[in-house]
Amino acid sequence: MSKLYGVLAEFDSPEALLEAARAVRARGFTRLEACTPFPVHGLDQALGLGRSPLGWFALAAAAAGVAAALVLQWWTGAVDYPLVVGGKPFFSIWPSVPVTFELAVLLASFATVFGMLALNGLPRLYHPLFEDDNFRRVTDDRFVLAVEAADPLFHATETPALLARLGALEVRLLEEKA
Amino acid sequence: MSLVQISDSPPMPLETGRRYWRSLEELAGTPEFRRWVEREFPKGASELLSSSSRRTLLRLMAASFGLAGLVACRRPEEKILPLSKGVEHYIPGKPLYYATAMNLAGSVTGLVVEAHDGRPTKVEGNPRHPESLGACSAFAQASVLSLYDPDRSRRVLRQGRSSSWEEFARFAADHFRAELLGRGSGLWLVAGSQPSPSYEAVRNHLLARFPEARWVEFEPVSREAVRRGAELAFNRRLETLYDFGKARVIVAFDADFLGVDSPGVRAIREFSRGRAVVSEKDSMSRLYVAESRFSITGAMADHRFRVRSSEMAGAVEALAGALGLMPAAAGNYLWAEAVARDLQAHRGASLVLAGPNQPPEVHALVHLINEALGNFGQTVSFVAAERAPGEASFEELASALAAGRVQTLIVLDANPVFTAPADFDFAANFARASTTIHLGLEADETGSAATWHLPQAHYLESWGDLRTWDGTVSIQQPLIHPLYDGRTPAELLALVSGYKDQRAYDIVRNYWTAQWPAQEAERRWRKALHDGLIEGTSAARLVPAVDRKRVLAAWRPQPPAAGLELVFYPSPSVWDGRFANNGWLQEAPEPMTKLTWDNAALMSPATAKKLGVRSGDVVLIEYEGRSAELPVWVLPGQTDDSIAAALGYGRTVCGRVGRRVGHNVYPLRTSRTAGFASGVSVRPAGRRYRLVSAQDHHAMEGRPLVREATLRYWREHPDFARHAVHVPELKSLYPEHQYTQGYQWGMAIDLNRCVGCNACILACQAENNIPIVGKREVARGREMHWLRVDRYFTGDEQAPEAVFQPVACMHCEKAPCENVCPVVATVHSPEGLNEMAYNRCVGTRYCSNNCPYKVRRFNFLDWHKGLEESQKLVFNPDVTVRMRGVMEKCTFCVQRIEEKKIQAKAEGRRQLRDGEILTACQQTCPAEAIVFGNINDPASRVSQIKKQNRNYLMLEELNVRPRTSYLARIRNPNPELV
Amino acid sequence: MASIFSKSSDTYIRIGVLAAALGAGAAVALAFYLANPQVRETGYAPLQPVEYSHKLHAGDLGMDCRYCHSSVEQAGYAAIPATEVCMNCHVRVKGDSPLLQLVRESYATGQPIPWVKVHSLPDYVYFNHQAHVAAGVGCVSCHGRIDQMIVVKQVEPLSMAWCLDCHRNPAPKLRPVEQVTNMAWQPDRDPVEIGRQIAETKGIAPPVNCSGCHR
Amino acid sequence: MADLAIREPFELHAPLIEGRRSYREITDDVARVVESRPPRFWYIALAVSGALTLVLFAVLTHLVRTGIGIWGNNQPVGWAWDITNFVFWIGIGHAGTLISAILFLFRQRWRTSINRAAEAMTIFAVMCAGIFPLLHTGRPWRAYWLFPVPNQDLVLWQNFRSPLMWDVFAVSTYFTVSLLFWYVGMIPDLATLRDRATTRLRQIVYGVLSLGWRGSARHWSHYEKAYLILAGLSTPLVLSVHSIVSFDFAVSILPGWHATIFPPYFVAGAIFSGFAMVITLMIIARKVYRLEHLITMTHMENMCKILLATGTIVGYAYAVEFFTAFFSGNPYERYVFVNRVTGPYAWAVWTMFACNVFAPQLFWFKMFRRSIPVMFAVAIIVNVGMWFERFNIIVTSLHRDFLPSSWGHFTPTIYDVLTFAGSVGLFLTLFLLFLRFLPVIAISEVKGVVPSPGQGKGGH
Repeated sequence: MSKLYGVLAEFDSPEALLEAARAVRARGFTRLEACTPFPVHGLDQALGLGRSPLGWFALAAAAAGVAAALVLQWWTGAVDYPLVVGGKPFFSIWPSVPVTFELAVLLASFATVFGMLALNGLPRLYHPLFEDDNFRRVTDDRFVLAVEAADPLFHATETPALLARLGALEVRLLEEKA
Repeated sequence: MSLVQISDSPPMPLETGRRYWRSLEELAGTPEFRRWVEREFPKGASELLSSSSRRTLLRLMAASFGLAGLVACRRPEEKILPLSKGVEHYIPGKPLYYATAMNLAGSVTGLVVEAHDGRPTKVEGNPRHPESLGACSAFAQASVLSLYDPDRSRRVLRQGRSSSWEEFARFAADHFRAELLGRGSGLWLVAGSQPSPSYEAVRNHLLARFPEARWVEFEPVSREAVRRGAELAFNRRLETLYDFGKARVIVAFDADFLGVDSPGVRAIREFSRGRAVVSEKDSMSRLYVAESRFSITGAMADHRFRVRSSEMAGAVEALAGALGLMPAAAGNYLWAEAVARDLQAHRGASLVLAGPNQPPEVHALVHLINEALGNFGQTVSFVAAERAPGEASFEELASALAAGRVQTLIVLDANPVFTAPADFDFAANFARASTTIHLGLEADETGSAATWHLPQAHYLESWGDLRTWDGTVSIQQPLIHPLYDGRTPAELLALVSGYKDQRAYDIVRNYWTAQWPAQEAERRWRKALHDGLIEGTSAARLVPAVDRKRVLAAWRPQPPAAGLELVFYPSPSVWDGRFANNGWLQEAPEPMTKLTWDNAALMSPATAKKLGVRSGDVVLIEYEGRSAELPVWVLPGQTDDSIAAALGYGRTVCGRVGRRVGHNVYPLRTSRTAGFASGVSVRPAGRRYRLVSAQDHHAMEGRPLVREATLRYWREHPDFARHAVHVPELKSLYPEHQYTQGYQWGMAIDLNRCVGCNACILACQAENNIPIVGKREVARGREMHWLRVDRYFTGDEQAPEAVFQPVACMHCEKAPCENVCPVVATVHSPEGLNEMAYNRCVGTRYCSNNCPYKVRRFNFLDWHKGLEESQKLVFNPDVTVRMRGVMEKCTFCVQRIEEKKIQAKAEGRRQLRDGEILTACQQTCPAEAIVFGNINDPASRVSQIKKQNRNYLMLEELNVRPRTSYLARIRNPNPELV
Repeated sequence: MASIFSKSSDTYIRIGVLAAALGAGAAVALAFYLANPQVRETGYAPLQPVEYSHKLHAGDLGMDCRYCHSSVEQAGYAAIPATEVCMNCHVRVKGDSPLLQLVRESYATGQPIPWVKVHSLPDYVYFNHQAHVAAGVGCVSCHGRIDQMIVVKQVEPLSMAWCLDCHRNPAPKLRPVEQVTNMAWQPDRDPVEIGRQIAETKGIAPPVNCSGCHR
Repeated sequence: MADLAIREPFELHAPLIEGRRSYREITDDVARVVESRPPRFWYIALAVSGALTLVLFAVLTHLVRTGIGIWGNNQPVGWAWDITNFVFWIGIGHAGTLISAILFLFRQRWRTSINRAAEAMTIFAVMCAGIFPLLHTGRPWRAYWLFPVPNQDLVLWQNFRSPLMWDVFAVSTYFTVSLLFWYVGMIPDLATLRDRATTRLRQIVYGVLSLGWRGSARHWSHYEKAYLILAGLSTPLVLSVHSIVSFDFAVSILPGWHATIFPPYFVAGAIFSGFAMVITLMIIARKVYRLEHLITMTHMENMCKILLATGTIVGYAYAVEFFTAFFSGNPYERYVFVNRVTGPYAWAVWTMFACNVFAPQLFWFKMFRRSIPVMFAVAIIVNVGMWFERFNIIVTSLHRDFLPSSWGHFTPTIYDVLTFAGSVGLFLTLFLLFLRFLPVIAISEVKGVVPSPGQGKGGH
């Protein structure tokens, strides 16, 4: 027993997809998914996506890195087992700079990458869209706009028709396995 | 009698190495186990297993923890084997010190030897002994290694087949019957020089029993020429003694009295005391040296005249002439007049001497000069030296052998087959004697050719007594039971002559107690053992008169010899060859050339140019139809047309260390040319040979490393040493670390006293378990000496001066090595030591790269691989044996510092006494050039010395604040000659 | 053809990742536990060739440690006694006990008794009994209640960290020298206070730098 | 901001991709490389480099069992080929991240065809570099002491004043970040390979690696942000890494090492050597896999320009080094530089000058910039020269420092040679495997720069 996931519209150029997306959005559809082989400028605005908060993630992580590095170098060198090395102070900021910087960059990078994956809900090996046989061309030369059945304005016959009107090469309903 | 007991009881290490895993009892130390160990620890467990005997398996465990994960049940089981019966005076783990004495070619040095759990590990000088005065030579320092040498002769050999002392005893009982030997004609004994009263008593007993037996004292390198010179001058046999301390002006003709002429150390100590200066107001002695070979004595000279040995007589004659002692023109020795005036100005406080390689006539003339200068009884004195009854010369022995008149030949502690003058063809004739008996430390060239070879006891295994040059007798007591069943020469003679006492202990004890009143005997004996010498044995000093006519009559003015001359000298490393199997000495750089593991034909740049050769070219040297090949080493300062070659190399029947090391020059040395041979022919052999010098570069490149000045200049510029380099005001980014609490260790090295004799290097090696690496690795620049003596040439290449500079870790207060170590394996102690924690080191070598003095040493390979058990016994248990892959360096002998601190605490003292701690190098330094102590105590000697105006820091401008400072060298040239 | 991965595959993957993470964490924890000297080193109690009971001698009979371990005050090692020392008493006491067979043989033949070492340190560590006894560190501090052990057992890790604890703060472990061998010392006053006074008077400042113990 | 990748570069004249290629064609061009059987060349190359890699492992085993002594290192030359190789490889490892990050920030769209391979190269080079700091230690089994892991019985920590500790952090961070950067960049292309996959195995492998990428607008939005941040982080990182490597020398007191110019000098050198290596590899790759229309002459020419620029900077750095040495008036410093050009290792120094300063000057001329053979030759020469640069800095400075008494000489052993050759083998092996199994060119990025079928110009 399978239920309807939504309707897929295929386009062959970023421009066509972009216009369709704008039009559909203008009609008030909200549960939309647009998939493209490469980033298409303006698509996120067209679909009304917010700006990515990743920058803040990275900043926080970098700060944590700085703190961790400084504490590590100060505590190990000046607190836990202070040893006289070359007559130098047990802790000083100057020699601590490189390690501090590196640790900041490291943690920031981790935050960025794993943050990105998390925000994108990846890894997610299964997705209803993958059920569609032609969908795999989306990583090649196809531009797909999907309207989910869960969208309040969705209509099993009119929505496909609408998309066809918007210049889709092909419009299909997609069943989702339960 | 504790000392006896100890010496007779075998060495008993506290804990021994039977080891196995608790979970695998039955595997106990089996080969399988060892193989498993090798597998388990890729770094090669061999190095782990090759640490000092008592501390082995824990390393293994450390490794297994590090590598194979941590499982408690793999805890190894170690055994502790306590003595079954206690031993008096012996506390396990506490070293014991015994006084004894060492004899090298008749030169006797009194020693104090440190023993750990029955193993002698370190030799020091005996301060009470007149020849030692607390110092000792490189040879003495290295002698402990020879003791444990696994290549030493281990058993009695008969015709090269294994035999036993019992068998020899049976043979001797039969062979030395009066019926057989009669009055002993045909019995010859040839022995290395061993001035020992009890031994002589046994010898005389034997000679009395066999009146016609002949006794030959043979040393390839001896002072015989000096004695013969005295004989010529005084009509009697005398030993000549010099006092270099009293002498204000010294003139040495081919006399390397600081070096190989006197294997002892008294000369250096006296001389350096005569040179000691504190302030520019002080005066110091002046040294003139006329020599062919550039010796360390020449390096210390204020004036060095390059004179060929074969023309030395002319130089002496010129001086005598200048002194008006004989009608002789100064000739081309323009300096003679000035030197004569200087000598005249110091009558009774001057000293003229000639080297033992000069003929008796020269020595006689020198005696005449000294007498004329009123030096007799002042700087020159004499003691009687009597011959053995029936003493014959080696030459007589040689001819008797050749004539087949020798039936039985006993060779005691000598190796004539290798060292005999070439013209005697000794090796060939040796076999003509029907029975040859050889007693020696190794089954050497002679031992392997003899009918009987008998293992000799090492001096550290022997009871005996030894007389030093001034007559003082020391008791020689063993520190360890003979490892290889060796016996002393006295014991052998006692055996073959049926002397009343057979054991060395009885021989020496009874000899002396017989001399003393019975009730005194015991006390005196104990005192002698304790002090290391017998009171009242020093001989009377004689001041005979020179028979002037005889001397001048004997004088033959030498015409300047044509062609090249070849000068023979004993190697400062292997002496006459007897130390060839001693790795420490082989690797010790020869002081002037810095060559290791080799001898060479030393020649001046000009001579090399003339011969068309350069260092490393092999030359064929021919003399009287005999020839030898030698690699060339160009040594600036050698006299032109004079080639010097060290004896003792090229041993063929020798242990693994010394076999075929270097080139044998004995084939060129005849009975008449023992000192030098003139008119040798030299031509390139067209081969090259790799000579390895521990120092590749010999100029200071204009860098103020060793700072020196003339006495006059110093007086005009008292602070010259400090101002030799401009040190700008040095600012630090950081607050200075304050080293003001408690002890602050520091060192000062007086370059004006150091003569570059290598004793410190060997002392350091023995104290700190420093491995040797062999010629190949030295060539790679991987020698491990913590302390090295840098030698630089200054002045022009033809007649350069040389300076020595001992360099060890400077313990910089701002140590650059510490900053760069990623794992804090080298850090600073509160007492200002630059510490090296081997067990923390991962071996990045960054510290060594960043050390401006390059004093750090890295274990590039496992230098202890394949050590035999006996060789491990020499290790100092107070110092970790370093494993492969870690850095090491001088620690200022921190083990000695800690020991003394613990001792002081135990005695309830809060403060150590100044001078209580001696570093190994300082303790043995014959020149007293090294002073160590607490620089935080303004009263300490080192602080006082560092206050002197000659005090300077090497590379001070780097602002690393070294704790070791140097005192600038002062030369005292004759104003007339500059 | 349909999706490469079934719907459930994501669940599997997430579970897998979670499990791996937990596993790794557990492994690290275990490693740390085993690496802990307290775990690794203590509790070693090998059987000795002679069934010698410290409890009997030091405990019940109240013999002083130094009667046998006589070198402890003069030397780095607290030497294992020579067989002679055992025989001093055992010629009279229990002269024929079968337990002492090996001891009597050793005394007769001079062959040492192969005691098994219990407290051992790496070869690059130079522990000195003399120094610690002179300072007033009780035997019990490192060896535990030997006087209650029939078979001697290692109770302290003898690790560098453990040594440093005391070297950094010696006072709690210091006692009057005459009390050093007293296993059950109970001072009337605060022991730390006593320790501090001893440290004062003797000027005890244990080294925490490398060459204090490594040479 | 999200469209940074597809903004027209100002100075770009020639089209980046030759011929009007459709998306499908681009996908095919790149995917073909991993989907079709590799050419014979690939097998031969892999055999050779694989053999060298085995040699490397053999030598390293021998090294760990026997000791550093098998190399020629000695006193005073405590570091020799080991650290030379380390700096050499780290240097090469700088081009990739530079291209990906810095050119990205500078809107250099031409980077798109080469960044993927360059990044791969970076990672492999850093892996080769990593071998040496680890195994040049005398006791590698103790090398974990270089990391601040809590230690229960030693209770000792690290010395963070030591440049070697900085190295540990810099290199490991650089490796990790480069790896992330590379992988993140590959996710969309892995998805492409997944969707084109014909066999189940490939589907699963690429499927897992691409983490279920669907190229949805949300994906792309976060993705581009992440990519931008990573680029922003990598830029200072890449500069810091070689600066820190240069601290190993600059922070010491050794004449010839103790120089403030080292950080910029090393970075320039790194970029220089890195680009030389990229050129070398690209020339081969584009030829073998017929990617000339994607990796065009324009790309090659641009890289030649960079080579020329950095080469000249390096030459300037050499000049400054000498000048400061003489201007300082420090006799030790002066001696080191006199010794460099006249001493026993003068030949190495002159080799370095010839290779690094003079050879690249050819690229002033367009004909050479556009001639593959010349380019290839110069690139190789520069690689050689840069190895010698490190050799000169390390060995000639060490072999004669303050005290003439301890001056020495370094002669490499066969094991020195084999270790280096082996590391080259490892590098090439990894690169060949990369060519075989991963998208050599950033497909999605390239698509972003070709004209869209929709209207005349691409992406817009």
